[in-house]
Amino acid sequence: MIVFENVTKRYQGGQPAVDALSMSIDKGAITVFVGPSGCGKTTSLRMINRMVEPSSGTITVAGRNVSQEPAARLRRSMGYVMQSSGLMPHRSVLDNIATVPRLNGVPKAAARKRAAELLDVVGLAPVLGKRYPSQLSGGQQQRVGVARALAADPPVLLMDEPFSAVDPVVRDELQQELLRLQRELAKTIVFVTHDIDEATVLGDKVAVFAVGGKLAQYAAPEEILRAPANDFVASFVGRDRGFRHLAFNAADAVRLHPVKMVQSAERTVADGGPGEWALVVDADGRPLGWSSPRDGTGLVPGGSLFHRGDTLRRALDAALSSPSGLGVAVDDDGRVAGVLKAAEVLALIEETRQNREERP
Amino acid sequence: MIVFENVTKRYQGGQPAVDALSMSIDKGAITVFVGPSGCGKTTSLRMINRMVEPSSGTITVAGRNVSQEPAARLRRSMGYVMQSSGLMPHRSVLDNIATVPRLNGVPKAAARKRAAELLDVVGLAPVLGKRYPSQLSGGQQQRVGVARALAADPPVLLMDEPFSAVDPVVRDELQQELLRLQRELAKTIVFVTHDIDEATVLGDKVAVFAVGGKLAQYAAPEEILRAPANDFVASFVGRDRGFRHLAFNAADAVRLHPVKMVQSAERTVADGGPGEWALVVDADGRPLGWSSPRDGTGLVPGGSLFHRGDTLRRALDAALSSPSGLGVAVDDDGRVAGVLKAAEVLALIEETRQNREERP
Amino acid sequence: MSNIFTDTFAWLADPQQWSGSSGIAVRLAEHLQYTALVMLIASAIAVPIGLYVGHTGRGRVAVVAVAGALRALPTLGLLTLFVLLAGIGLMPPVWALVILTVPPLLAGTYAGVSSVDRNVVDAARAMGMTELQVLFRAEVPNGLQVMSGGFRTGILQVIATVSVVAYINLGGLGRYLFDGLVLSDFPQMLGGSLLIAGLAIAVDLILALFQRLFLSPGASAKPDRSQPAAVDLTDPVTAEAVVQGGTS
Amino acid sequence: MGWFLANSGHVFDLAGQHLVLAILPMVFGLLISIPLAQFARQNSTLRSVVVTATSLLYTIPSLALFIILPSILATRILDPLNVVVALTIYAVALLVRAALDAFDSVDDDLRQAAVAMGYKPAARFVQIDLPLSLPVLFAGLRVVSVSNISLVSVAALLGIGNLGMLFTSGLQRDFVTEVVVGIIAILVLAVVMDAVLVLLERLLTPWSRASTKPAGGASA
Amino acid sequence: GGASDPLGTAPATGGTATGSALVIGSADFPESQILAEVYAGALNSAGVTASTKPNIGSREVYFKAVQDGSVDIIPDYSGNLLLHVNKDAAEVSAEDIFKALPGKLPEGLAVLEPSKAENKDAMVVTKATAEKYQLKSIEDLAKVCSELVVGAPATFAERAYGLPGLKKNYNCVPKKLEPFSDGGGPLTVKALLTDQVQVADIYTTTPAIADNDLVVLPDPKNNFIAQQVLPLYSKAKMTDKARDALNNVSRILTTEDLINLNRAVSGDQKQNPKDAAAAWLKDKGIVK
Ligand SMILES: Nc1ncnc2c1ncn2[C@@H]1O[C@H](COP(=O)(O)OP(=O)(O)OP(=O)(O)O)[C@@H](O)[C@H]1O
Ligand SMILES: Nc1ncnc2c1ncn2[C@@H]1O[C@H](COP(=O)(O)OP(=O)(O)OP(=O)(O)O)[C@@H](O)[C@H]1O
Ligand SMILES: C[N+](C)(C)CC(=O)O
Ligand SMILES: [Mg+2]
Ligand SMILES: [Mg+2]
Repeated sequence: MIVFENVTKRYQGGQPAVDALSMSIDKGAITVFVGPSGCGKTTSLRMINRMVEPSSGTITVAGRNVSQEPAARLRRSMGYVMQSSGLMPHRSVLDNIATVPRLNGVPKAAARKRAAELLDVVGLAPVLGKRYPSQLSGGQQQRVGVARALAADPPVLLMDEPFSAVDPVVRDELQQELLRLQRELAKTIVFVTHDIDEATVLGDKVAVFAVGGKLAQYAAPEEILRAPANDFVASFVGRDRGFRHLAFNAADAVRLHPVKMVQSAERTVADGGPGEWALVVDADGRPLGWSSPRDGTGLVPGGSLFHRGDTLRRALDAALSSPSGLGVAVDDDGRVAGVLKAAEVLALIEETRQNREERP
Repeated sequence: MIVFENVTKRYQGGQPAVDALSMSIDKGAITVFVGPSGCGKTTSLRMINRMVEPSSGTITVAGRNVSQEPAARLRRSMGYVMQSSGLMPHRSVLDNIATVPRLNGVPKAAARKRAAELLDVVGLAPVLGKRYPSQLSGGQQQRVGVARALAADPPVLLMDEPFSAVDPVVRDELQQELLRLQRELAKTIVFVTHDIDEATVLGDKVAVFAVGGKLAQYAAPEEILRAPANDFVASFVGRDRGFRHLAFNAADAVRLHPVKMVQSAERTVADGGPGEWALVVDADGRPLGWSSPRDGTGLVPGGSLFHRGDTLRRALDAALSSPSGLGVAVDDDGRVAGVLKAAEVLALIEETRQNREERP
Repeated sequence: MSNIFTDTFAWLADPQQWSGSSGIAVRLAEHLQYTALVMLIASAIAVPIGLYVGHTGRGRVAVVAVAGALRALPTLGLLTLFVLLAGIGLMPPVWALVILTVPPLLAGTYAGVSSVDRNVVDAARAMGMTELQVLFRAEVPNGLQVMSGGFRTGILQVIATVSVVAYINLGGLGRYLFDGLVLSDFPQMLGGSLLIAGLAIAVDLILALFQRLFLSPGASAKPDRSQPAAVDLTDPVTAEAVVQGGTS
Repeated sequence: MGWFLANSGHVFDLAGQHLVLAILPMVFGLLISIPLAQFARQNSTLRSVVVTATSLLYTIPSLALFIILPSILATRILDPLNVVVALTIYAVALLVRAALDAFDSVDDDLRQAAVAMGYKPAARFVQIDLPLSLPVLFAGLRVVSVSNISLVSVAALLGIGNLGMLFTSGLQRDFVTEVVVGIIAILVLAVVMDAVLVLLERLLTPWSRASTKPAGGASA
Repeated sequence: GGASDPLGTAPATGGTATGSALVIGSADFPESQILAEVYAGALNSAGVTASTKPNIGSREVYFKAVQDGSVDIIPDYSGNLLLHVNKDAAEVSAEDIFKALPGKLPEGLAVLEPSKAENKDAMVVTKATAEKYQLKSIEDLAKVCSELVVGAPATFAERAYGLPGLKKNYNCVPKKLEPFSDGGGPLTVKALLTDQVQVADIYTTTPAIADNDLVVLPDPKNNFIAQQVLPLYSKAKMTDKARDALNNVSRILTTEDLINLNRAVSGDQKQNPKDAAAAWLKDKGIVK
């Protein structure tokens, strides 16, 4: 839907910030630009809405050359979210969200109404609408930024490191929220980040840029982790890519075994007799920890939990982090569904690999 | 060496920022304070050199109550490094490093000479000594900050998120550099971070703080990953702790298998005949990629490499990330030493776990 | 009307105007003397207070209020008041000018010290500097840029306002304005004005030069400011805006 | 006090004239400085030229300006317009700098965000840059207000009606009370003007009073 | 000139000759202000609307103000007025001066009848100085002139009766001229009393002369020519009614009146000029 054709950008008299970029960005998908600092991600993104004009080459959006469109109108047809939320401090949250509709001539009342709906869409309480941006937390501000970008219902969303200034926990939340939104809205999203984790979590496709504005690899994240096109990509993708790649494989096929369970209230010194680990659960069957085979009283903290529907990555981590070597799987209510064994997860991984090998 | 006894700090009329903290920090080791924002890490650190005075309780360093020492002298006996390097913008790099010796009355020439040595110790080129801090990159500034803290050769080093403002690649470098330095200098280092990864990489011991200034767990990083004391610690430590924990087990015992190798120059279409993966290497025996069992020409990118002396974490990742399922192990010169198999690594992991179980 | 300007230049070029007990040279010297005296006294008052308040943060509100009130006092009124109370002489006008000059010096000193990155101050303290060392080795050298801005504003105001002081019976270049005024001698007034403006510019250029020579290039490196003015004459607002902005 | 009560009409009269002479230049100064500053922002050369030139204006002694202006403006010597123009020049000298600082104080990210949302330059200036620069602009305006109110009194030396006349007359009559009343009246005017400006700023920038602390996470 | 007044703080000065209000200006010293108030009070009482515009400045300034229509009438002093319009005037006596004036005044300006009241510049010394140097008249100054500092308005340096006149008539070149901007007011007196200046140019109607026992040095060579108070006006707006009212004032006003008025305004009473003028007008029956 968005096509770069041999696009080069050279800021006054320097090396190219973007060098002969040709790529085609899919409609209705999230495409992530990732790469080290200064590699031209922002420049590439901003050429799409003409915040930066290319030195040469053309960019088309839905078949129309952007350089032919009036800049202001073009921009209003694309949502834009950036790192610092860029909210107008002098306008209430609702008015911030209503900005582009207002610029498009939508009456104030209608624009506000739409803004209130969007507040809900991005998961913010209606009361926040009357606040000023400075009265929101960083994460809330970013949500407002997203809502504002969505306000005019643009087909394209440009996002420049929108979540990089918030803390890791909130970042996770925002990423999940974005994925949820995208399932509903199916926008064409171009997302810039320098965090390869974020890129692989969010991207339907990932474009890895190398310094000097060159496109080093452009592929599905799974492929980038599994088969980095060259050393640069491999080193950028980092050391844990074996684990991370597992995140692209569902663990539905993993076998769950029954496990000896004791209710916390019913425990006695004798419980979990010698030689066997027992899972200590609460009255609702939620895991609390392990009872060691040699000590019936102490509660050994459990490992990470595997939720139904999680990936192989989670499955393996659950097994590896468990003191008993048995990963605890829970259902949607957090109740123990069984345990999984590392060796079986590994077998599944190997199977997946061989399947891939067969149809390369 | 540094002992907190029932230390509480309450800023004017608020909740305690640090609540009844009692802990003992080992001499010659790196102790990391980690925890979410606002949990009192900085406050605890700054009470050690009296930048903050406790509301109650005592802190002793090498047996002496800090509140009995003149603040300025106490501070000169401890190096201090913080997030923003805090370098004096109006002084050259050398003069910055020489600050504390100069305060201690060391003649200018001698202090400069020492500063120049330290520049080398922290891995900076001598020419940088004449620059002003604003002329250095963020990472270089942090190195200067460390050099400055080391200048008077203090037994104690206090570091408050010293690497959190630099980008991930530089941060890695700085962490390795710090570990290298510490091997040589064996200072008593108290290091604050909110990044659990950094904490586990650097800390001989890690203190996890919970909001409200409470010490949630204080243990070796390996133990914190394996057995978080409670849900707060477990959730703070994050999901990947199964993998991360593997980083604390050496993989020396892992078995290396021979592998079919072809020199890149000698490859023919027939190579790596059907059904077998072959490792493509260069003239020196360094791995280049894999040759697939069904296609003798293409070069399939390899996975991450396992270096001799690496941990189980690296070993498993090497196996999991390899397209052939065989992790490539290399020696110190980067030459192929053999391949390792995921199942065997897993067996080793299980063995380690059981050993731990036997001597809890 | 057009010949006002040629007359002015004739007046300025006339060597006779330059010599003698009421010549330009003497007037210039007087003007500088008053300025120096005023700056000396005002600095002696404002700088210590500014340093104290900037360093400790104590009394900030009081200082802002007092500086604001002093600024609102009309120099002409003070001048008349002091002369009526104390009689003619050197000091009454000088005190009026001191009151005019204290606010920018105070604001500049205070703003200079408090403009220094708190992290730098914190680091200085953490390295074991005593409070005085923190002030004079970290805060003052790095705040000097802003402080000298206040100083330059002050000195410009004094140079320009010494002329008003001639209203009583002091000398200085202001005499040309008053003598010219009562006589409707426009070339003399214009010439006097040009001399005063020229003096102000010259003094400011010299101060700018000093600033460049004696300020650490590290401390003055302001990578974010697009570009400083070629002749950074005066910065009356910024320093004060820092102070005033804090109150509202 | 007695003298003030007996002559309060006269004093209020002068105060009124004083206020007009002080306020008009501020208004004109703003009207000139804002476009000038915006113009000067185009590039750094232009900026330093404008800043330097306006700073030079500030070095002209006020008295000299009051006197010289009639021959330049072709006004009569007693015309208050001379004072208004002179003080406008000083106001511009201070306000151009303040306006530049004010525009600089607007976060560039915000400008970028506005451009990205499709604002055209004029709309952006009026709806984004201008309101957001108000706090710094007002700081400058408050300095100008105090400085102008004090400077107006110099115009009394030329017989232009304002509170400064209490100084000249007090001097000639050896009358301290009159001078003190003049000083206090000017002080009061300055304080009142400052209060008005602070109030105006509050009215115009309601957001800046909003607490910056996120009050309780209300996110779903 | 000619720019219209955009502020409305100055009284209207529109060109119509009839019925419009008159503006009485004054110089920058109290006596002139009192006289302006006296004129205005008398005019208003006679049914001519008049307002005042005090404190315009020195003659150079207010003369222009009358010329350019900023004010319509201003109280002036005959001798100095003549010297202002004719630098080389040789007239000395009151009559000669008044006769010479109309011919020298520029187009559009005129003067009315002078009053008996006179206020001239005078060389004043303290009693102590007079005794020390045995000063009886200005002639005696000549011998010691070069040791003495003269306090006077800055204009004294240029005026015909000032330094040039002292030199020409008495061969006196003082050591220094100390300029004062209060028109022979309190500062000048203070300077004289504290010996910062030894001779001062003080107006003869200044009450401080008597109050401080100062000595006015006689002027045998008539360096200080006659200075009768008289209205200078712009013909454009003068009416018969106004002329009569002003002439009536001039007929009544004496030098003694001036001294008393000055004392009321600048002495301990600190009456404002308008009140002092009103009291006098009432006293003389000009205003009922
Ligand atoms: N306005 C500009 N003028 C000149 N050079 C610029 C400008 N903007 C960016 N550059 C340069 O172009 C290159 C690419 O910059 P860009 O901002 O696109 O990188 P990025 O990948 O977004 O980096 P980051 O991760 O740090 O945001 C850099 O070398 C940068 O210095
Ligand atoms: N000078 C101070 N005055 C008042 N409260 C303070 C002060 N410094 C810190 N606090 C409060 O004390 C608590 C602990 O702060 P501290 O800076 O020690 O946390 P931290 O763990 O270092 O957080 P971060 O990771 O954000 O640096 C916080 O609630 C903070 O708001
Ligand atoms: C020129 N200033 C306005 C600074 C001062 C003055 O002449 O009164
Ligand atoms: Mg970028
Ligand atoms: Mg902290």
